[in-house]
Amino acid sequence: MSFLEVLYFIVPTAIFYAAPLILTAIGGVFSERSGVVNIGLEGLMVMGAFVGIVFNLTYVDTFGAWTPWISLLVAGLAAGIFSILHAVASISFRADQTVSGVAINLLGIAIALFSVKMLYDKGQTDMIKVRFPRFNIPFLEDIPLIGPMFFKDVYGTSILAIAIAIMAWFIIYKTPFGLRLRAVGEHPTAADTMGVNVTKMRYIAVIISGVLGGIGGAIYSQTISGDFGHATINGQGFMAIAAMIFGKWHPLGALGAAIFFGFAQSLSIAGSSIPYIKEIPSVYLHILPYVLTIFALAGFIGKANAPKASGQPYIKGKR
Amino acid sequence: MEYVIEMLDIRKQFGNFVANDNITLQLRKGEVHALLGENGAGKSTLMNVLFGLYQPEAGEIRVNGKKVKISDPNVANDLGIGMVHQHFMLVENFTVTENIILGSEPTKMGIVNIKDAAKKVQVLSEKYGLNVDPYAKIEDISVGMQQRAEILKTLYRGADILIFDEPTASLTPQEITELMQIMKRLIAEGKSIIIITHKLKEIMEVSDRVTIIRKGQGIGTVTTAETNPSQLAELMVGRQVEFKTEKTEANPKEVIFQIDNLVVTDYRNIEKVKGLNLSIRSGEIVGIAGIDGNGQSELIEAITGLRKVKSGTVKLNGQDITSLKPREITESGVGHIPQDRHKHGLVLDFPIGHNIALQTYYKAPISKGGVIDYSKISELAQKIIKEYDVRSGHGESTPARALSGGNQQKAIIGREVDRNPDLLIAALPTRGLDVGAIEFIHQRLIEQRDKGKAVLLISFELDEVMNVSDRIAVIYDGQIIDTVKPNETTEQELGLLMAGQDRQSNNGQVKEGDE
Amino acid sequence: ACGSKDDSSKGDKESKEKNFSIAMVTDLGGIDDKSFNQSAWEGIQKFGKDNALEKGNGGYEYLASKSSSDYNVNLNSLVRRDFNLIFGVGYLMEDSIKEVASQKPKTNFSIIDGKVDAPNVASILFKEQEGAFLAGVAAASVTKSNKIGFVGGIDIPVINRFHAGFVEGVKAVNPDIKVDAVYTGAFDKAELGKTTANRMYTSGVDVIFHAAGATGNGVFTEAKERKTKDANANVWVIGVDADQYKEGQVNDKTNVTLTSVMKRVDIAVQDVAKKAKEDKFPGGEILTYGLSDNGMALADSHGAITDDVMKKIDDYAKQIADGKIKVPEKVEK
Amino acid sequence: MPKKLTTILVPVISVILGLLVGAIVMLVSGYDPVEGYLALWEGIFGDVYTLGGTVRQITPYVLAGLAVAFAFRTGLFNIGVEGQLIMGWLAAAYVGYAFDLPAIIHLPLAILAAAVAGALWAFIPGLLKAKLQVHEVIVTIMMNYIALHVSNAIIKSLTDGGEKTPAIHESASLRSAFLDNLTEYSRMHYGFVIALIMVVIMWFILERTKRGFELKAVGFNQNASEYAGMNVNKNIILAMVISGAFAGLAGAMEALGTFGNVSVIGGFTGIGFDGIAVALLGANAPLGVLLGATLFGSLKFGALNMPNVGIPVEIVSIIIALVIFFVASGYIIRVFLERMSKKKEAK
Ligand SMILES: Nc1ncnc2c1ncn2[C@@H]1O[C@H](COP(=O)(O)OP(=O)(O)OP(=O)(O)O)[C@@H](O)[C@H]1O
Ligand SMILES: Nc1ncnc2c1ncn2[C@@H]1O[C@H](COP(=O)(O)OP(=O)(O)OP(=O)(O)O)[C@@H](O)[C@H]1O
Ligand SMILES: [Mg+2]
Ligand SMILES: [Mg+2]
Repeated sequence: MSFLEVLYFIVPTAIFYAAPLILTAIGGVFSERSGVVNIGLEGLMVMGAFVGIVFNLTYVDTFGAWTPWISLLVAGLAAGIFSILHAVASISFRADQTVSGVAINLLGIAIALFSVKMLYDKGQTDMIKVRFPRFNIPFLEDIPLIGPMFFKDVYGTSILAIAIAIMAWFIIYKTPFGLRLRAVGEHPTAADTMGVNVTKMRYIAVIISGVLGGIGGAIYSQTISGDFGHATINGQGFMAIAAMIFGKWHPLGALGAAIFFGFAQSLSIAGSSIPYIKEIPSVYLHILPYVLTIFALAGFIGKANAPKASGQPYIKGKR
Repeated sequence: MEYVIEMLDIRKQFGNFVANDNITLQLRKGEVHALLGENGAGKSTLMNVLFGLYQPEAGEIRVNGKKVKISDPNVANDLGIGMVHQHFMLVENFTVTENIILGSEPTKMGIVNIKDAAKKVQVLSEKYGLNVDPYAKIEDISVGMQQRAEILKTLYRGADILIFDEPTASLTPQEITELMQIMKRLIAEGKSIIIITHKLKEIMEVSDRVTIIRKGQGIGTVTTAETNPSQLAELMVGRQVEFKTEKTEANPKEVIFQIDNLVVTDYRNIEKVKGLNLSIRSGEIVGIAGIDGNGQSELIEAITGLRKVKSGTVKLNGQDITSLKPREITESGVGHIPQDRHKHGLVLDFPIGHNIALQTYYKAPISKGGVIDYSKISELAQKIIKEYDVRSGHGESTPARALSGGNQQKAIIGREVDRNPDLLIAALPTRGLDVGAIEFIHQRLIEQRDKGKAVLLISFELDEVMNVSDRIAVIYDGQIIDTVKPNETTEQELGLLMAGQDRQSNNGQVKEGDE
Repeated sequence: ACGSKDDSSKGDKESKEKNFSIAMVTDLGGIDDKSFNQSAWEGIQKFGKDNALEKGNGGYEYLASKSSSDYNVNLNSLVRRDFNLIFGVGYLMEDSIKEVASQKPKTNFSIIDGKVDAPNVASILFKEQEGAFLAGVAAASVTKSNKIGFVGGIDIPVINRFHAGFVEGVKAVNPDIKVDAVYTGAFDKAELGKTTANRMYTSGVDVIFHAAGATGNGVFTEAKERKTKDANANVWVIGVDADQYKEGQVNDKTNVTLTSVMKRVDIAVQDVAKKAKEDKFPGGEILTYGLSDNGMALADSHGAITDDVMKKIDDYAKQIADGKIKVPEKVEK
Repeated sequence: MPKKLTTILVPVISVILGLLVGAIVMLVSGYDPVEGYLALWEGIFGDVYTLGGTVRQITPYVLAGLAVAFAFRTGLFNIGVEGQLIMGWLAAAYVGYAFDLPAIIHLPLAILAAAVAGALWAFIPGLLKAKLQVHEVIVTIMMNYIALHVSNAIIKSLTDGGEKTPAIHESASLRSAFLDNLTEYSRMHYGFVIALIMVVIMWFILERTKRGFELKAVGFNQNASEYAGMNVNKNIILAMVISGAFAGLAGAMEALGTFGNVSVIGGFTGIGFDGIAVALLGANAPLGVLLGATLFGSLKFGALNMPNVGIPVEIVSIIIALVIFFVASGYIIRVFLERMSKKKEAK
């Protein structure tokens, strides 16, 4: 591939690859900004991926081309409800949030696989028939250089992911809700004395993370794997956590980090077609995305501080 | 008489422990009402009840004569009650304005209207003479400004009754003066104030009446004009308290600690200590007086090895200890009571016993061949707990976090003094402590001196410096600009020196070292 | 599956003389991996039906493994449940079969895709390269761009055989075509399959053969998306192991699956089971299934491959089956 | 209610609750819970064979759990146990087959190699954390993937393109004919002894040594530790390295015990991630980890027997997840217990 071709390949691929991570990582941002560590993102994604596929398979005749979109909604809803478990445990029952998150991960995959077994008597579902189409954006695609990079082969889901990232930024940094959310994660007692309902804020935040994680999972399963099985979501949730931390708990940071992962991933794949690079043993290309991430972190990102109160249950009157 | 707040027979229990035992407090409109009591007497608890953070087990609260139930801070806000907490309730990475509007944000089409809010904050702060920058981040501003932001939080919500819980504990004298003026202005504007403070001088200066509580029980209310500090102290502690720490004349011997031309930079690489010279003799207490931010923290950190020295030397007993590792420095005979006991002084999640062993755990007799003998730690801890009267729920195994500030401080002092250091550095050793505890700690410092040790005391409180030191070195802009004897100077003179003015009137500047 | 316990165990004893029971243990892919586990299970079910067996003890059964440490346990479970012949699917189970077989000499075992030298183990191998060769022929005949791709999972001998055969087949038709081959390093990362396919199609490749398990799902997704966007796009996928026609379904009319290289594990399983039942269990033997015994085959192309190309393929198939063409197992560097 | 009793009661009640919900799930989906739990019981305690298998399953969980717990105790979150385990596995297998030594040297050497490999793999995130304040969670996640690919590549280059290494020599094996005969070839091996020793060692390090004191102090409060003359950076790195060594040993269990070699693998073993659950079940205390691993491993192993009566294993996965969930929510159980005992007192 020529340099331009490489670019035209890498950029859209990076964005595409990033979409599920962006949404899930932003879910994580909401949860952790409110002070609830959410290591259960993987489980929430699993739930979303599973529900998305099942809904798509079941209702494809009813909703036709709209099925994948409606599946996203339903998956978000389901994972949102599922995340209430984490909320109840870690907010009301004062559970260790990491433990509760681990339980969510284990529970998500167990429930999903068990249900697949019950529903289809199989270990994995069939392939969905109606997927998200990809399209070119008229006129914009003709802009030299930029057109082929950003406006060709566009996925609605990528637009959605970026839109949600911007929306999340807006909500977290511009609205009263966001101000309270951040306050609750930094200094819940202060927020409490100012009349902010810490418990309510945290519940909402965890549920948002469930919804977004679910949508992220459903995007993954509907755009990438096309079916659901035990290996469909395989570490994506942990990558999302990495993106969240990499992005310093900022929605646009998470967006950037997820796209960076996508970039590194597609770079390693593009590498297999570039002369000379092609000759390097493939293991170096396989580990490239992960090594790049570590370098990026060590090189320019450096210290990232989690929201101060994250991980601690809020108990009134405790200091 | 018109009361804006009446707390009648309030009882608050934590489990079986009674923190407030039928306490009554009545606040008149337009008065400054002081609440006085030892550490742990139950003052904060009482105020937290008033602010709706705790629910009392018994008693009633009336606001403007009407009985109310303050179920949470929102209700308190609505009733016009605002509180400035002992530990600030500020989100560190928010701006002043964001902290102020939190919970009742003005919006424009769903967006927080920061500009309007900031303007309002500006107007308010001008009205009450509270100098704040609405757009400054809390973590970047001084403690004084943080406190003014706290006050603005209550005013912004239209509070008429303001509660100040130990507002002066961490302020510099200048800031305290400012705060007193602010409070007077607030009263003039028709507000009423309850203030908790351990400093009797402040009570005498600013309050109209004082309510005293002792070990959870109300002792009574007195009118400030009809009382005096020693009576207040006696009411509070239940015995006579000496204010002027009793001490004999110092008997300094040879110089054992010497700093020459020390230059230290802060974390932003800006020089904060600029060629400082200082020497201390054995058997004397040198107090460093100065306004916060003139290089005190950097100086101590440099001496104790927590911060790199750029140039210059530090010598103890003739041995060069410049830029050694912290442990090498403590080993060479330095003891250090750190300025921030929570950040540096203690591992709050460790039992207090472990904390007492924090400087000695690694060597015999506690540690042998890399293995710790925990019974030796217990022995040491029990000894110090007894000697220094460290009070805690379950003795040495109580988590340090659960001790009151005064007791935490006593444990730290015990730990440092017990190692018998040649130089003891005490940085703000009495911050937030009641008069009894202060007395105790001052005596310990003097005891060290009398044993022939050198003591370096850093304090923002002139009283303390004047009382305890044998010699006062004034620090200004990273240098010791003058050294005076406490009995040969006045607070006014010290104040001027601290502001950077040389003693022109005195002929022959007493420079460091030429005594 | 759970009738009253006493009955079935009694039934076991009675029917033991008549019934020849078989079972299998899956590898981590699970029972319906659209690959060799599924195919093996189909073979077992077929054998069961043909011999009037029922699922469960004394009939036919499978146990799925969740982790590689489960293999031995599952094999042992089946031995304890008195199955006569137990299959282990996948090279990863080689060691487990070897171990359990030596401990349980009375039970017969068979390993698929692996070699175990023991009197009570029949090893089943496939000449993947032969089937892949035909796929190569098909690909080279269908391509318009003369660019062809291969997406492999992990770089291991089985996948190498697919790769080598495919390259040879392509070369046989048009020696100028270079196969763009990539090992993604994973069998379960659909996103890698999709991105790799995207890169290949973007660079002009029009036929991709995948031998990458669930990673290959991504290859299908990419091809289908391209076809959805542009009905005239010339993109094809060649499936692996089972007939992956269904995976290539774009809509009622269009399908991107050109054909699939079928590894007929089902046939091999039935073959070995039959022999065992007739007391001719090929213990200690290595059975290699290829084109000649229908162990490898191309799936129906549903018209995607024209008749004359089909003829060409059949021709090659014959030559290979007859041993006239020897397909290498490794790609020469 | 005495505190000790509650600490024991909470996990017990959690297990009961988990099993209860599991029974409901089975009932609702048409399975017989009694049959299911009998199969589970049989699968764990049925006979010497299953007992041996249960112990074998527990062994790596103990070590992985210790690895996670040790890091937690020192203020670090090591999600990289999985990768460290893989490297340990590889190292032990390599030493196991590549050298020909008397058992007395060979076995310890192979075990040591695993510990060192795991420790080295953890050294990188530790170093980055100490020197550059890079968040250890991301680095360890990345190191997991790198371990997977690197291990596969090394196996291939060691075996000339093969998919697994040769079997280790007898002299490096943890297996023994004695245990094989005793437990009817359950593959139980002497690794459990190592695991038990490590439980003691972790306890000893944390609760008895000077180093443990420092590691904990640094984990709680770096500033105070520095003030007290501890080397914060060194302790962070050391904490990570020790944690990694435990993880490497978990890999040795697989290499020298269960499998006797190492194969090219397509995905993670899962043991490292399960180690997080085990550590948290055990409240990050050495003895707790042992109990947590026992519970976790027993359920996991026993579950394998359920398909033999036609019940899907996923049920047990659900139960395990629920048990962890209830243990996490121990606060509410404690509150409930206190109320109960108060009521009793009132009477
Ligand atoms: N949340 C709580 N739980 C249990 N006991 C508490 C709690 N808060 C306070 N106490 C107890 O109540 C007593 C009073 O505490 P309080 O904080 O009111 O003291 P204070 O008078 O404000 O002391 P200080 O002058 O040091 O601020 C303490 O001795 C403590 O034992
Ligand atoms: N949530 C709590 N639980 C238990 N005890 C508490 C709690 N909050 C406060 N206390 C107790 O209150 C007592 C005094 O607390 P207080 O806050 O008044 O201390 P303090 O002297 O003001 O400390 P500092 O000056 O460091 O803030 C301590 O004995 C402490 O154990
Ligand atoms: Mg107080
Ligand atoms: Mg106090």
